[in-house]
Amino acid sequence: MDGVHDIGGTDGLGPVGYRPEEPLFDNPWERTVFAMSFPAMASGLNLDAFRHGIEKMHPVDYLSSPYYEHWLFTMEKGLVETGLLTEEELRARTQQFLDDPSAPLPQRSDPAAAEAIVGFLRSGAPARREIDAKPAFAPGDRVLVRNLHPKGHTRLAGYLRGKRGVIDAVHGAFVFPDTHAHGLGEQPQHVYTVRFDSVEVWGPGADPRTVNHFDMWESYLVALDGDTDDRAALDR
Amino acid sequence: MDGVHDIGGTDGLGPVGYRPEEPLFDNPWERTVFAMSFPAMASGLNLDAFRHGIEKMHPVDYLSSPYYEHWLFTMEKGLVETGLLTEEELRARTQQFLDDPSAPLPQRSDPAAAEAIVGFLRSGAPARREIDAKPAFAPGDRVLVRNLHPKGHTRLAGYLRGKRGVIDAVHGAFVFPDTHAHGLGEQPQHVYTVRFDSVEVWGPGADPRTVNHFDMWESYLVALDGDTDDRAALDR
Amino acid sequence: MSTDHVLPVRPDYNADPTPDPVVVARVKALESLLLEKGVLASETVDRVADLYEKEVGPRNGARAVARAWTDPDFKQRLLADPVAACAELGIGGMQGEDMVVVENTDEVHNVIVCTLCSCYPWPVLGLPPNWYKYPAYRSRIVKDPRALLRGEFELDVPDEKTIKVWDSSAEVRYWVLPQQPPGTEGLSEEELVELITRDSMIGTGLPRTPDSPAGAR
Amino acid sequence: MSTDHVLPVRPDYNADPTPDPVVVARVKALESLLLEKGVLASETVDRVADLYEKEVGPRNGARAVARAWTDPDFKQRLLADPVAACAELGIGGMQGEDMVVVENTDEVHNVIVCTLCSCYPWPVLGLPPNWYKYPAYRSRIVKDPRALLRGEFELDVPDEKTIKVWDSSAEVRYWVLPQQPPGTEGLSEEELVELITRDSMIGTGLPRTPDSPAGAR
Repeated sequence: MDGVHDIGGTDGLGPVGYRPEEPLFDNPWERTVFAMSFPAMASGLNLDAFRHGIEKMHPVDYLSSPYYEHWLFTMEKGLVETGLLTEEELRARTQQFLDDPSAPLPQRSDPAAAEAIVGFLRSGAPARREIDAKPAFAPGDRVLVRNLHPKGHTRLAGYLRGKRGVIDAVHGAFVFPDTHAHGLGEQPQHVYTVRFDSVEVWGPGADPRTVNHFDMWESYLVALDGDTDDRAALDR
Repeated sequence: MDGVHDIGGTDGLGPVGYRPEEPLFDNPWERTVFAMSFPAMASGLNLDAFRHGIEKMHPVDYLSSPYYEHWLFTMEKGLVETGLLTEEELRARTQQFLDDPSAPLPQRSDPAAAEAIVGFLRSGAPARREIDAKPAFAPGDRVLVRNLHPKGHTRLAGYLRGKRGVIDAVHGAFVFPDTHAHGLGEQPQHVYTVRFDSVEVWGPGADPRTVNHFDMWESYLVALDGDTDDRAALDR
Repeated sequence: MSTDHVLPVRPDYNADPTPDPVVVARVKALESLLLEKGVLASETVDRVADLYEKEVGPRNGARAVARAWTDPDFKQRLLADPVAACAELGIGGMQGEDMVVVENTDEVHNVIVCTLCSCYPWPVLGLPPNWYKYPAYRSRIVKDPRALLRGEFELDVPDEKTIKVWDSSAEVRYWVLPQQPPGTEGLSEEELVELITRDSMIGTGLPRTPDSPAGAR
Repeated sequence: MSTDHVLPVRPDYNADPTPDPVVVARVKALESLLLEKGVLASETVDRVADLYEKEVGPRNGARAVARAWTDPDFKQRLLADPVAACAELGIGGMQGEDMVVVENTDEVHNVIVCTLCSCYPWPVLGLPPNWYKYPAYRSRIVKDPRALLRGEFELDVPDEKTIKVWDSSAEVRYWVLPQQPPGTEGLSEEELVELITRDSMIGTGLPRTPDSPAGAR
């Protein structure tokens, strides 16, 4: 989807707000949301669906709420979609804690389960897959990014659609988020780093000594053979 | 600037909120803001600068505030820039009306001035200009929209940059907003309606029986001669 | 797929409009300063607002459409030079200095938008409704107009019919000449005016028929 | 031209963080339901948070960089296969399953971002700072990195130097091998670790020198 989360190149968002020192979590609730996300995902909400859930926040909420509220939002919606929770349960329970903020949490001690999550974080969860297909592109190949506007999840940023680049690196195959986020399978594809001239991306006023790099799944790209090139017209 | 005001094609903004019956102004303050804008502009804030001022709202404010708050914002900022007001005056006066919401407004009766504004609204303020240059394009010409990302005001929407279209109509020359908004003169250019195939604009999933039309100043466009066309690769 | 939960209307102008006191104070501050500096006269707000509240509105466009339906020569003039044709009816002014009228046919449905701000042909349609000015309509009508018209405007444009979207990005103002509803051929110009809705000239609706409910779009 | 008035930081995480009571209640509701349904254990929140609060952070990346500065063979391995090289130091895990280390040189300055969300190499840098995750940095660093680094990070990358921006859009995590500051050649690996800041591995800063103030980025 062409959401505001796809923010690369948007002007007018104000200062970055660099803070020289900051705690890892500004509030205890953020710490809880971060940590809960791993068991929540292990219960059946995959990372791509988790990311897509955040993209479905209203743009005003997306741009104005604290970061971990995004994670809370996608867990609430996602775990209702997986069937683990119901909206009604969440609503009723939230009201209960609003009415009595100091109500105790249920106790469910299971140190081994906690340790298993930590082990999972230490070892990681690779999205790399072995596939039979050979990569379609090699370093140095010229490519054009397809003008795709899927209604669902995609990792193809708007600022690069329709732009010409060069294959910078070939990474092997990875789970394809555009299907995986929607329960349509992993359908792994080769992933490439593509490099882009800044003027190609941002037009004639761009700083010529900057280079944009972006990782692309194979189906985001088409080959450019170099013979025909009407977009050279753009450079005139 | 590539602001969120340039909203064509953005997903996730929710329902349109159609209201079968609505008053022209939901609140008296909106009525005042609307009406004040004409004398405010007549005092030296041109329409293009007025529009650009709205684009400089923070995206969260732009997307969440009532429409006429946009007009209020751009008048406050713009009339400080033209030198008519100072920020300090506005701040102090606002505080005064916050402290005493029923404080009376100054009286300055001038029925002729009010009538002059109404006359101005009845007759209009054309942005059309006569220029010597002949139009570079004629109906049926194929054109490519330049990939321009000016830092300031522009009327070239993001969803059409880099896209191929066909000249649909030639309108004559009009004041160029990209310069006029910034006090760089009217610099009038020919304006064209360009039509775009929806698949060219929105990619392979688009409704093939829709056509996008958009009015373009001449410097937004380059000619396509039809011989070389590497973007045909996009259609494969 | 991407909207399977219900998003709120933003800004929610359907809700009880309780003015923000800070905004109200800012407006009074600006108004009082403009009065003091001689830019604004005390009569201006009411005179200007009256113009659009009482005089300039979609009835102007409806008059032009009804005339076009009943007078083929006027229709030709309206399509060829809308500014001059409207002037014949005493219609014109700010935000209508340059206009183009796009005609609905059996093959083509037209709809207008301003994705960059809120451009609209004031002299013929008055001031735009809120939904026309807010982000949701502007974002969606240029990308998937058929689905939006079906989903939110109860307007079914058949798949075979081409939808032309006119994004008013320069100073040309577009509006739609709708098709005359079948069965209304015998009506007078005055009767036809009553059938021509604002939405039918935006392209988000069709004219009423004599047996439509009064509130129909 | 387009930012000549001061915009607020949004979200304003610099302001006194007073938690929204509704959000706090929503978190407790979710936590309590996950506990009841056997998805969450009471110990999990503290154990998981502890891992990133006490163990996994930018000191890991600093250890790898200091090793690379002092051991040319390790540097080659780090650039050729960062996952394996980091494993030598006991560093690895979630969000670092596939990594690429990009080396700063006299000709090239590298900087990382995730425009679509907040991807970041957790095993070497820990969890990302707020500014890295919020829209302003993500929107600007891909478009005009030199001006942003100068304007908001006090980092002047000379005009002649190429800036390479790495937008982590897939599951490959990028991080920067900064250049060793001149005059630090005689320092030990342990002393060098103290100079290597988080920002120098993001590309929004440079390593400290022995005489930088302690709080330098």
